Amino acid sequence: MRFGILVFPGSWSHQDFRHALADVMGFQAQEVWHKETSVTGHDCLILPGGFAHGDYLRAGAIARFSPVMSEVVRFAERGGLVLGSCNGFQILCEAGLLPGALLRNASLQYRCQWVHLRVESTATPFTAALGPGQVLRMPISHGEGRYYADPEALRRLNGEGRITFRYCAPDGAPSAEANPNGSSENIAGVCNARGNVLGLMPHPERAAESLLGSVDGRLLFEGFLARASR
Amino acid sequence: MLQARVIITLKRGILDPQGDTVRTALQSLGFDGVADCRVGKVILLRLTESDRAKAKAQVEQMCRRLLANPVIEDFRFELEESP
Amino acid sequence: MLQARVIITLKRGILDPQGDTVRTALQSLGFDGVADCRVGKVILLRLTESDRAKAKAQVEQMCRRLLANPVIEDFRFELEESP
Amino acid sequence: MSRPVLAEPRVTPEVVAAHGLTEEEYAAIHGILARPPTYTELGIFSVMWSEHCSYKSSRVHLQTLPTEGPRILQGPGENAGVVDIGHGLAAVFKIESHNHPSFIEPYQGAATGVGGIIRDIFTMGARPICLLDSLRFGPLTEAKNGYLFGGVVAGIAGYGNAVGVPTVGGEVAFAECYAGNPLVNVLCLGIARADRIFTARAGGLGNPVIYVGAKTGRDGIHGATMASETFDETSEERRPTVQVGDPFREKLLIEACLELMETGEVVGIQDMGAAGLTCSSCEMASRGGTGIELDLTRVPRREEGMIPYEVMLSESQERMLVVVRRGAEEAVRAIFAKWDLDAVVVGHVTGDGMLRVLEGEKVVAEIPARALAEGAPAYRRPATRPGWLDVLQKADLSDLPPPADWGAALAALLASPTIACKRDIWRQYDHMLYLNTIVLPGSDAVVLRLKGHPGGLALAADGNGRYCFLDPYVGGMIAVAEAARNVSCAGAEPVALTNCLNFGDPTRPEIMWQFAEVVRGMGDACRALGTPVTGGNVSLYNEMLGRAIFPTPIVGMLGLLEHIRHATTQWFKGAGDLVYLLGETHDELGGSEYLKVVHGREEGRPPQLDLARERAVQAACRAAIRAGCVRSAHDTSEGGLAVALAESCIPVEGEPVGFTGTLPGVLRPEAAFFAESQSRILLSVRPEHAGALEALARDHGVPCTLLGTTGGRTFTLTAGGASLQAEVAVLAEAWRRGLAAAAAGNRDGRGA
Ligand SMILES: Nc1ncnc2c1ncn2[C@@H]1O[C@H](COP(=O)(O)OP(=O)(O)O)[C@@H](O)[C@H]1O
Ligand SMILES: [Mg+2]
Repeated sequence: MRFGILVFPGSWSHQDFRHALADVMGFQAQEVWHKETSVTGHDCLILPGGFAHGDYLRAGAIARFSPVMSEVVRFAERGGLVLGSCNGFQILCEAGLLPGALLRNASLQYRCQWVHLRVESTATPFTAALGPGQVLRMPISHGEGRYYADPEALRRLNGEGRITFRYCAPDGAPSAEANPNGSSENIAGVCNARGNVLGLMPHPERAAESLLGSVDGRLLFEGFLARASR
Repeated sequence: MLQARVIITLKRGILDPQGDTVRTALQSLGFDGVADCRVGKVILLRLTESDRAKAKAQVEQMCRRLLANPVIEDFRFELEESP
Repeated sequence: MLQARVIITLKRGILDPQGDTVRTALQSLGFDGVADCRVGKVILLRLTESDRAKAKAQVEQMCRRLLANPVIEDFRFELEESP
Repeated sequence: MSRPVLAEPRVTPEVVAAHGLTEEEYAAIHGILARPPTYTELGIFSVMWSEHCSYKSSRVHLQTLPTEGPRILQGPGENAGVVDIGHGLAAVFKIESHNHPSFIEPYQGAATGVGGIIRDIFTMGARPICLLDSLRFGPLTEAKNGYLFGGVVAGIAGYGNAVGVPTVGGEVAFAECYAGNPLVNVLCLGIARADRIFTARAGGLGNPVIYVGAKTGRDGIHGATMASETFDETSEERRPTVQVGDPFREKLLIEACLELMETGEVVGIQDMGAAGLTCSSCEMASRGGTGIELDLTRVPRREEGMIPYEVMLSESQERMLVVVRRGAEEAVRAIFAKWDLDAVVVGHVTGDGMLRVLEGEKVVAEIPARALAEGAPAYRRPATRPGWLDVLQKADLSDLPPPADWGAALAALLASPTIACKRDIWRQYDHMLYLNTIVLPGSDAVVLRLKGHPGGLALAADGNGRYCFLDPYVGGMIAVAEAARNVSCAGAEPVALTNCLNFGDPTRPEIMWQFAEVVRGMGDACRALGTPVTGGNVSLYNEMLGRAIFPTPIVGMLGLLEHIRHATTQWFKGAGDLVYLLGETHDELGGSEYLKVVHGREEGRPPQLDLARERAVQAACRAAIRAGCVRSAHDTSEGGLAVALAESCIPVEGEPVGFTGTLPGVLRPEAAFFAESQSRILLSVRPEHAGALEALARDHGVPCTLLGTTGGRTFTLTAGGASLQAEVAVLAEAWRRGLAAAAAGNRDGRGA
């Protein structure tokens, strides 16, 4: 399994993803500069966290026009695996690969903290090995993570099982207090219709070593990889 | 020189916590005559194009492609002689 | 109902990194007719006051006391009939 | 669009005075040049000889601080200090203040402070990996202070988060004296290869001097130097402006500079901080024993009609000056182009020792670089102990009315903003990026693991202004001792420190005395604890309407962990552990938080400090941690023993753990509970390790008292015939919500 980790000007989680994927989990992982025009040689593309182009105007708005992004779209259309975390999620929404948008946190403040996530759907390879209702613990770190989609889109997402994660209390209840940013329906992550593109605000790469407090982030990668290598 | 004044606001129905916060803050300063408050962005563009119709078409395109996100935002703009 | 449209922009001479970045982004999308770009805030206030002169005085005060930071920002506003 | 070139104003005695230069200083400048300076030259001298750049009032005192040690690779004098941390790695760190800009515009003032200190670190070839912030504000009950506090924290978050350097810790305190003059000190630490440190030295005749980063505008040109009568119709436009930070550009600058350093072509590099192009060019030349010639027409500009004076003095952010080997110009340009940054050759290195500034063909300034960088006068200003100190120190604290309920007094202390949990602050900061933070903010010191190193670093920032106000010598010692103690509690050995000295107007003898005493105290503590000073920053003139802030030294302590398994936090780990106190409690309530919060008094003598005891207590704590018998370690500081015990009971999140115990002895209860006696550390251990701990303490000659046991839902501490009792849940609520409660109802406007 070969990971390509996109690097935009202003990205900052790419090193962390590389560490988690390569040094901790033992996969191949390579950085892909945003001006590249090819993404061949990778099985899964990661769009990492950060402030691409300073997140000026809107988070992800400028990054989605980076030269590499048209290749990412093509890669996704062919069924390639794409995961966007944090800023990467914002970019995927701006690029239209995922529905909805991410607005400024309801608190109007940046939030860096641990959250609990309930696995809502196993319709994407990233969660296929997890149980529905399973609770994961991971950090978030963002100022614009309030997920919004219009009521019609939300209905569709719910109906098609495309809401992948919801913020929840440690016991799995998606309460208002457990919602760190005011997201609609506590949504923390969604996937596309085909299930090969996943976006989430939390940082799985920050939950890959017990030294850092959780290894739940590894489950997103190790699950489907185990299947893929069978 | 022409200047476009683009105003981008959150669509109606989307929670605008910033607007609410400003309204509350105004209230606590004694300004209680504010029934509603919304906060948006203004983008001022000085254009090299001097033909109004062409400038209008250009700015419209800029808004659609980059400046506003149709999922969450509305935009409108005016052209004026740049100061 | 009256609505005030307050426009707050960075003072001239103050660096506007956001405006510069948006201009560069527009350029790389092929919009090369933008000589300058500044990004500011717009605040829409629906007022219960119906007397224009009084409303104007109120909004002026709101801007000075809260909405704009005189150290780095300029403001101006217009009153219009609220939609 | 070319503007007529403006004639430079004549240099008159008024203009000299407006530049803050004395007659003697002007005469010295005249002597150095052997002619009167031009207006541009006057401007250049005025900034380089300003207090901020020249340390003219503080230098004679700073020279007394110890700066050497086996681990020190670079002491004061470069952009940041460098410490050898083993395994081929070096820690590069420094602290800096941005007090005055943050008062004028809290968000941007704090943001640009963060940007500036980060540049100091990557200039040395290190990748910045963390920030700590030390903040002081007036009481949150005042709207204006709430506005400043909110703006500063948002500014640090806004810049630090976007630039991708996690803010992993800090400290904040509130007191009236900071209302008109908040303090914003930010520390940055980076990691470099120990054999590849870069310095700010210009070498190699003819080597190009390259300007990289943002364009130059009229940002931050010193207000006082812009006497209005010397300007024309454009003067409105020339007004000194607040600097706005651009963290995105800074991020690109970090990456581009680190990439450039990999090429081996860099000879010297320095950021453009205070006094911008002036400071960076003359310091590089002076340190390199060379000269630099600049052509200002090549400097990228953001605004029109800037005169040489303005270009040289501008403090526009996110700019660097680099000297590279001749012939490497193209390679430099290519790297910066990749990151969408400008890199422009603006001059070259010369052999004549002069800073020569040209505007095209015309020479607008020509000054010996060394005279600018190192030739500023050094003053031993008069220092006098103020008479009012006796009155304060002699305050009678022997007969304090006891509170109705000791438990309620403890809850009030825990809820006071200076002591309350600071989660509301740090959760606005990304504090996990780079996957190093293994002890998150909230404990005595933050602990970072280092990839490629078996151990890690512990960092803490500390400084109690009230102690320094009541006894600057003791306060100076305590600032160092407490920062070191925090690091020791985390399981690390304190190895070096950086410091930021925030004081009032140094031309007032009592302020100068405070300064001299604090520095003397710090120096003694540094020597006793073996922690040399690797650098720092001095911020003077922190006054509002003639009222100075408390003398406030902030110490940023670096600790080294041999192995990350030694990383220790302050929280009790469960029920049934024994809690010990290392050190002794005395009847020392002077300058305490208890006296302030419960009795509204800020007087008395601060707690005394025995440096030998301090050293032994910290060594014993570290030895116990290394021996594997410590479950938690927490030092006692503001609020004394009761607060420290309660803090150990209450994690930032999750269920608190109760405690029941007794402090034996004859002290009156308020002293037993709340005295802030120094050199004390609380350790919790499993019962089976009690013997080992007691033996270890004996070996170190340190008093070690069993206080009690963890567990249950209540907090009970008895001493001096009184009993302090409370539900831990109630204490937890007070501590966790204290800051928010104090700031509530306080978000209206700028409070102006
Ligand atoms: N302004 C701040 N920014 C980030 N962390 C902070 C800030 N203020 C306090 N903290 C964190 O809160 C904890 C307690 O700080 P403090 O009360 O100063 O501890 P101590 O009394 O042991 O020195 C520390 O972990 C510190 O890093
Ligand atoms: Mg402590």
